[in-house]
Amino acid sequence: MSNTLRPYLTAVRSTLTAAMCVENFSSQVVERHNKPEIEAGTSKEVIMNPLMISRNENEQVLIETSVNSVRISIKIKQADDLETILCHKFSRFMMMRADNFVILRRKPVDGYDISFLITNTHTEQMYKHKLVDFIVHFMEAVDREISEMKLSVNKRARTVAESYLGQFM
Amino acid sequence: MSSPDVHELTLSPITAHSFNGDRTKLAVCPNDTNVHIYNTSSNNWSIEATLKDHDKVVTGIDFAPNSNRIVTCSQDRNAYVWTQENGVWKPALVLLRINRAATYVRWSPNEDKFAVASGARAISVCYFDEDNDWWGSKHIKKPIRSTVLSVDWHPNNVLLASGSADMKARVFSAFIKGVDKKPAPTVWGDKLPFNTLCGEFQSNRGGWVHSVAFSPSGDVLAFAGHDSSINIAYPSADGNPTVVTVVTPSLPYLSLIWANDRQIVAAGHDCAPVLFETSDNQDWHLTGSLDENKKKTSISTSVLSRFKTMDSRGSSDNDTDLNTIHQNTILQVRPYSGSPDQVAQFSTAGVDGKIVIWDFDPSRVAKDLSSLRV
Amino acid sequence: MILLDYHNVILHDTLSARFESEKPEALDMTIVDFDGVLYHLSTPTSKTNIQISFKWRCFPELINYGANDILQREYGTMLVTPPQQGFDVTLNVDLTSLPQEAEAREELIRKVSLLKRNIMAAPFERAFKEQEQFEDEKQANPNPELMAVHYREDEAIYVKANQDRVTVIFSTRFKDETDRVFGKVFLQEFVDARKRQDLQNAPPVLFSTREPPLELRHLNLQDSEEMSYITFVLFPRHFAALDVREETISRIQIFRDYLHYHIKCAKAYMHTRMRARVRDFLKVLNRAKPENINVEKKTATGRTFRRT
Amino acid sequence: MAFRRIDIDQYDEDIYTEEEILADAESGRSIDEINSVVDARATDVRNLLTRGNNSDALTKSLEDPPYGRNLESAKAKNIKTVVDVLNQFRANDIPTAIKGLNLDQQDVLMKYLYAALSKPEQFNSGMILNWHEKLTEVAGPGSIVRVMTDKRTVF
Repeated sequence: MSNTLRPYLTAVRSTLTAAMCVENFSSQVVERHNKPEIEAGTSKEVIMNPLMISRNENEQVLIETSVNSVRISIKIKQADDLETILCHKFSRFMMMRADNFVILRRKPVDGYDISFLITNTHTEQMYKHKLVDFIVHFMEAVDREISEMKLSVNKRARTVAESYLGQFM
Repeated sequence: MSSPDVHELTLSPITAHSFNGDRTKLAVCPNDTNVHIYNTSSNNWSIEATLKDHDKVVTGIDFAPNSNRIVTCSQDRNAYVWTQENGVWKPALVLLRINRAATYVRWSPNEDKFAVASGARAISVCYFDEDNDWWGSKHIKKPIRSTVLSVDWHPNNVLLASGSADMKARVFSAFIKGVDKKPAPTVWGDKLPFNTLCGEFQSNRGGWVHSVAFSPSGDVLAFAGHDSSINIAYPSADGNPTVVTVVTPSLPYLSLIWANDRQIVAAGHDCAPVLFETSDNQDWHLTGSLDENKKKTSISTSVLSRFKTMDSRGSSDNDTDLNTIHQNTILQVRPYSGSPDQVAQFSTAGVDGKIVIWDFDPSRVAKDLSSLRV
Repeated sequence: MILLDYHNVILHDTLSARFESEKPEALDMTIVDFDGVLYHLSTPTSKTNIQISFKWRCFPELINYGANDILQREYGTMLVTPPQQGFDVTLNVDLTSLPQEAEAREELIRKVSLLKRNIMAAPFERAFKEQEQFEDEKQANPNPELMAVHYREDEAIYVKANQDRVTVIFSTRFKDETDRVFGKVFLQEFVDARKRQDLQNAPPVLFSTREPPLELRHLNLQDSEEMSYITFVLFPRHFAALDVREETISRIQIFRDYLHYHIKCAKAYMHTRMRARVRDFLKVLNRAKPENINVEKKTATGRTFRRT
Repeated sequence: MAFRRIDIDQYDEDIYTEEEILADAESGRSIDEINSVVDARATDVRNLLTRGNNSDALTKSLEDPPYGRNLESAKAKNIKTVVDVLNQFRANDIPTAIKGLNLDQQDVLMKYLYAALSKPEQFNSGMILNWHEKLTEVAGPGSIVRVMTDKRTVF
C-alpha cells in the first residue's frame, strides 16, 4: 500500500501550491471587516470549487479555497480502536496548542480529524512553499507517529503480560 | 544601474507603489495605514515624508506624473488627494460615497479625474467639483456583481476598464459632463454617456479578474484572471468581440502591463515577471520569464547562527530561498521608463517587501519555466 | 520497574527508620495505599509504642471470609483490641522489645507492611482450602459460595472454588475511552501470552467487556461500557505447595493495580512522545518564517539594524 | 425574537448568488439531451476500447463534458466513462497519453481526476494519483487552479 503514499503526498503538494494563491480581501458584506471568506461563506463568488484528494476511503484531504483563505482538512488513517484513540488524542493535543501553530484551526471540519486555516496574513508573513512543506510533512509524520505509538503500546502490553504471567512458572 | 535593481524596503508586503513623473520620488504602502514617500534620486533611497490619514490598510496609490498630486485609497472606505504645499503633503478627502473597502485607484491620463474601485461592487469616478471646492464622485454600478479589483484608463480619458471578482472584465464610459469634451469615436463605440457598458469579457474557465490593461492604442484590452490565464480582447463593431485566451501552466497572475503593442508583461503568484508575445495579434503565447532564476550562492553562516536555526527549525540548512528575485508573490507591475507604447523599464512590488526595477529586455528571457520553484 | 511490590513501601521504610534510630520520637502520619487503603501511624501512649491502624472499605466482607483467623495467625499479640476509633485493625509495635537479630527485625517490618495483602488473602485461602476438599476423597464435598470483595467503588474481586480449580474474577472500570481501548490491548495480550510455549503453565486468562461472565450472571450486575471482567483460572499447581500458594495470592491481588499502573505508564509515554512530535512540527513550521540572521536590515525609517 | 434569526444577507439584492454563478456557467442544453450525449459517448468509448484504441478513447471520453446543475446522473456516468479509459493504460504509457492531449483536454482531464479522487469508495485512488502526478508535470499547477476556478464542474 505504501507505494500510493508518495503520489498521494505529491498530489497534496501540487494542489496546495495551486490553492495557496490568496490575497488581502476586505469583506463585501460587513463594513470595515476583513475575514477569511472560506469561513464566512457569505460571498459565493470568491469561493472556489473545493478539491478532495484521497489515498483510499480512510485517508483524505479536503482543500477549500477562497480569495483570501484556504482551509485544509485531513482525515487520518485509523485502522482500529487504538489508532482512532491515538489519532484523536494527537489532534486534540495539537489543537490545544493552536496558538503556537497559528495555521491550525481549533476545531476540525465535520468528518475530518484536523483542519488548518491559512489566510493571506500567513502567506504574507511566511514562505508559501514552506507552508506547503509543513502540511505535507505533517501528514507524513502523523501517520508514522501513530503507527509507532501503536507499536509501542502493543509492545509494552506484551511485555507487561508476559512478565506477570511468567512469574507463575 | 544594474538590472534588475532591487530595493528591499520592508519585510511586509508592499500593497501599492507609484513613482512620480521624473522618478525621483516613490510612494509605497508597507501593508499598514501609512504611505511612505521615498526620495529615490540617489541610489540610497530614504523616506522623506509619511502620509498618515488612513486608518485601515492602504490599497491603492497613484502619483500623477504632471500635476504631482498623489491619490491614495484604503480599506477604510476613503480616498485622499494629497498636494504638496511648501514641502508638506496636505490631504483632501474625496467624497467616494461607498460603504466598503476601496481596492484600487488610478488617475486618468489628463489627471483631471480618477477612478476608485471598491468592495461596494462599484467604481467611483471622481472629479474636482469647482462649485463646492471638493472632490466629488459618480458611481458606476451596473452590472458589477462583486468587488472591483482593478481599473485602467483608456488613453482618451473617457473609457475605463475594470476587472472584478465576478469573473468579468468590463469597459465602461466614465464620461463626466463639464470635465470631458465629447470624445472621438473608438472601437468601443461612439455614444458614450456615463456608465455605458462598452464591453464585457470573461474567461470561461472562471476566476476573478485581477488586472486589466488597455493596449497603448486603447483598442485592445488585456486582462489576467485567477485561472492562470491572460486574455486579450479585441472589440468589433458587430458586437462579437474576439477574445484570445492564453492558458499557462503557472500560478495566477495578479498584474499586467503592455510593454508595447505586441508584448505584455505579467506577474503574480509565481514571483517572477513573465513575457507574453504575439506576432500577428492572434498567436499570443507565453514566451518565458524575465527573471533569470539565478541560483543564489549561499552565504556562509556562523556556528552560532547554525545552532540557532537547528534549535528553531530542526534543520541546519536555511535553504528557504526561491530562485527568483522576488521571494513572494508580486502584487503589482508598473511601467518605469520609456513611453506607453514602448516601455523600457518596469517596476514590480511584492509581498516580500521589495521594489525591483527591471530593464525590459526580451532577449534575456528564461524559457525554462519549470525552474520556477514555487 | 515492570513488576510492583506486594508490600507498602512507605510503611516499610518508615518502620525501618524507626527501628534503626537511637532516639524514639513521636509519630503521627497517614499513609494511603492502592484501592483506598488508609494507614495511620501514631505513638499515642509512649514514643516507643508505635500503633499502626488500618482501614479499608471491604473489611467487613473480608471478616466474613476469615480475615480474623489470618490476623490472629500472622500478628497474634500485636493486635490491639478494640482497634483505634474509626479504623478496622490496629497493630502495636513495642520498640523496646524488638528482636535483636537484623533478620528477625526485617521479618517483622515486612509482616507489618504486608498487612493489606494478608487481610485480602482471606477469600483466597478459603477458596484454596475448599478446592482441596474436592480433591481429598476422604472429605465431603463442600458447597463453596461466590466470595465477593468490593474493594473499590464499582470494582470487585470474586473468588470461587470449583471441582478442579479456583476462579478469580476481577471487575474493573475504565473511566474514559482511552483507558478502555488501552485496557483492551493489554488484556488481549494477557489472553494471548499463554500461547507462548514457556508460559503454558500460567493460569489461563479470559476477559470480556461490558457483559459479566457466566459465573456472575446471577448477581444481576448492570451492563456498562466502562466495565471489563477478567477471569483467572487457578489450578491446583498454582496453590498446592505452600510457598507457591503464598506467591499466587500476592500476585493475583496486585493484578488490578499492575494493569492500571501500566496503562498509566503507556499514556504518560504517549504524552511525552506527542510533546516531542509537536515540538518537531513547530520547528518545521518555523522554517516557513523568513528569518535573516545577522543580516543588516533597513527599517522603514531608513535606519539600519542588526537582528540577533 | 424570530426576526433576529433572519439571515438578512439574503435580502441584499446586490449579492451574487451561487444559483446565478452556476446558471452563468450552463450550456443551455436540456437534461435529456445531455443524458443522451453522455450515453452515446459511453458506447463510443467502449467500442474504441474493445478495438484497443486507448488514445482515441481517451480524447473521445474528454469531449464535451456535461456541465451545469441537476445533472448528477449524467456527470456520474461520464466520470465512470473517463475512469474506465484511464484504467486501460499501463503506468508507463501515461506520459505519452498526456502528451497527446491539447491544453483544453488536459484541463478537462484534470477535472475528472479530481472528480474521481473525491470518490475513493468507487475508484482506485492509486491509479488516479499516478495520472495526477504525470499530468501535473505537464500541465503545471495552473491546470489545478483552473479546476478550482472553473464553475463548469464535472461532479
